[in-house]
Amino acid sequence: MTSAPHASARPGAVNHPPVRISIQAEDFDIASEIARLGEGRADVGAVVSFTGLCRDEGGTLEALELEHYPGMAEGEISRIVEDAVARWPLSGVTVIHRHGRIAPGGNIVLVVTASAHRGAAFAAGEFLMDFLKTRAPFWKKEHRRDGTATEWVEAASRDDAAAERW
Amino acid sequence: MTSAPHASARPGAVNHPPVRISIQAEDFDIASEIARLGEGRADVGAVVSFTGLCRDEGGTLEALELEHYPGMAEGEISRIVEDAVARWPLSGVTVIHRHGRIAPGGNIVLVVTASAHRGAAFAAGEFLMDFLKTRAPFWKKEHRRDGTATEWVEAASRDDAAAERW
Amino acid sequence: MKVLYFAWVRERVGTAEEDLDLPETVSTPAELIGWLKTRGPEFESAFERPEIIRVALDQVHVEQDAPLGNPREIALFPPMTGG
Amino acid sequence: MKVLYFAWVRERVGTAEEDLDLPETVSTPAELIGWLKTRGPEFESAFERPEIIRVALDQVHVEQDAPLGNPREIALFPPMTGG
Repeated sequence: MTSAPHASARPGAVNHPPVRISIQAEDFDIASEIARLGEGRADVGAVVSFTGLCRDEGGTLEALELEHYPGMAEGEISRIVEDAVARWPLSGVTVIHRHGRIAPGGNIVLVVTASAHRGAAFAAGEFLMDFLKTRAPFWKKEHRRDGTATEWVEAASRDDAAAERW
Repeated sequence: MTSAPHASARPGAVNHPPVRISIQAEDFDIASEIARLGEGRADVGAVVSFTGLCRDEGGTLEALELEHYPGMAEGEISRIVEDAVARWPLSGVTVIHRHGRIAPGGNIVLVVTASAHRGAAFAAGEFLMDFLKTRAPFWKKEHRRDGTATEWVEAASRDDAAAERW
Repeated sequence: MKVLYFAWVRERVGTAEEDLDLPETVSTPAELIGWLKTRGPEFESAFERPEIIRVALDQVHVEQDAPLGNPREIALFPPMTGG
Repeated sequence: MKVLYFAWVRERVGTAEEDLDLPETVSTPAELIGWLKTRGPEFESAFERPEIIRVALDQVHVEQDAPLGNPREIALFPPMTGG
């Protein structure tokens, strides 16, 4: 299941950077997502990408299963992106979050931020990730290789602390 | 001209992450550089990439010309990477810096950092960029579209300030 | 009112979604959780630590003591672990 | 000793590299810059603001008051603008 990507610019907003948000089961292509933000825009000086991957937890993990709240996931990520756009001079933002079953080494989430200046691109990327972790309605369940009972991942207090920095 | 890439792991160092440093005239492929750090390593949870692009400076720039100090460029970047490896638990670092003539919109520099944790990958990426700016022996010269005299880019005091944060 | 459950809250409750007529006395998410717990052992289990439950009204996060109002849907779920 | 110049220092000096016999009195990079300035107007121009010149001995950054020692090469250049 793929949500329709949001429109690439907010209608009526002057100088609002293009924003692309997608919640999808399929994998994403990091290169084309980075290229999209640079494309035809020679005023972009810095592009930062963050890719979150499924770790194998010391070889014990068979797969992660990501549940999400359709509709709210897109809405909440949009709100987080708008906060970032209000705080930093960005020339583009892309957020892609996968759901469903993901094997170790597979992509989970991609955040790409573009700006004329590197400080803004780095800060906005880290801000987006901190708030995706604590506010976007996704839940991870671990399937173990040894077939023991699956377990829901517990929220990390360090993630709350990371979000509280901003 | 392409410098030979450094060896991908430091001989004799236990648990030293793979490091790839390249000073080259040719363009680089961001996707394959990111994939290289994730490849066959399911313990990597976070990959951050920074791409520095040539801005067009409001349409006035014909091209940038990057001069560098061969030998020292590789050496100094290696030292900066070692500082980052000592400070953060990284599972891989790649730094590619181009020299020669680069048109607006073209890639100049790529830094990719991988870690089990996103905070380390973000911090190390920003640290590497801050020190590349102030310590790697590269100099940019601007060629203007209107054919007026070329000018060397002046070092920005905000870059020194950024490096002094660490 | 449409009530949605996610992740282990959904698993313990045994359903993803139900339509409920709430008693007049329920005016906040906290009160809703308290009332749900009286509906059987599966709800008792899902909400055994009510303070950690997150709430969204019409797909927007709210605190448990926010006025419930008259939303189209209310969702109850564990702390999020995406990203 | 091999002396290298880069960027606008190179352009003003008019050469990228030269082999020089330094006088005994030159024992730091700052003294080297001072001595180079006596070698003609192109050096006078390249080093008109000596305090901003960066120095590397055998490809490692050093301060201008560091001991010169006996390096294979010494490089003089403007503040860096890469990245």
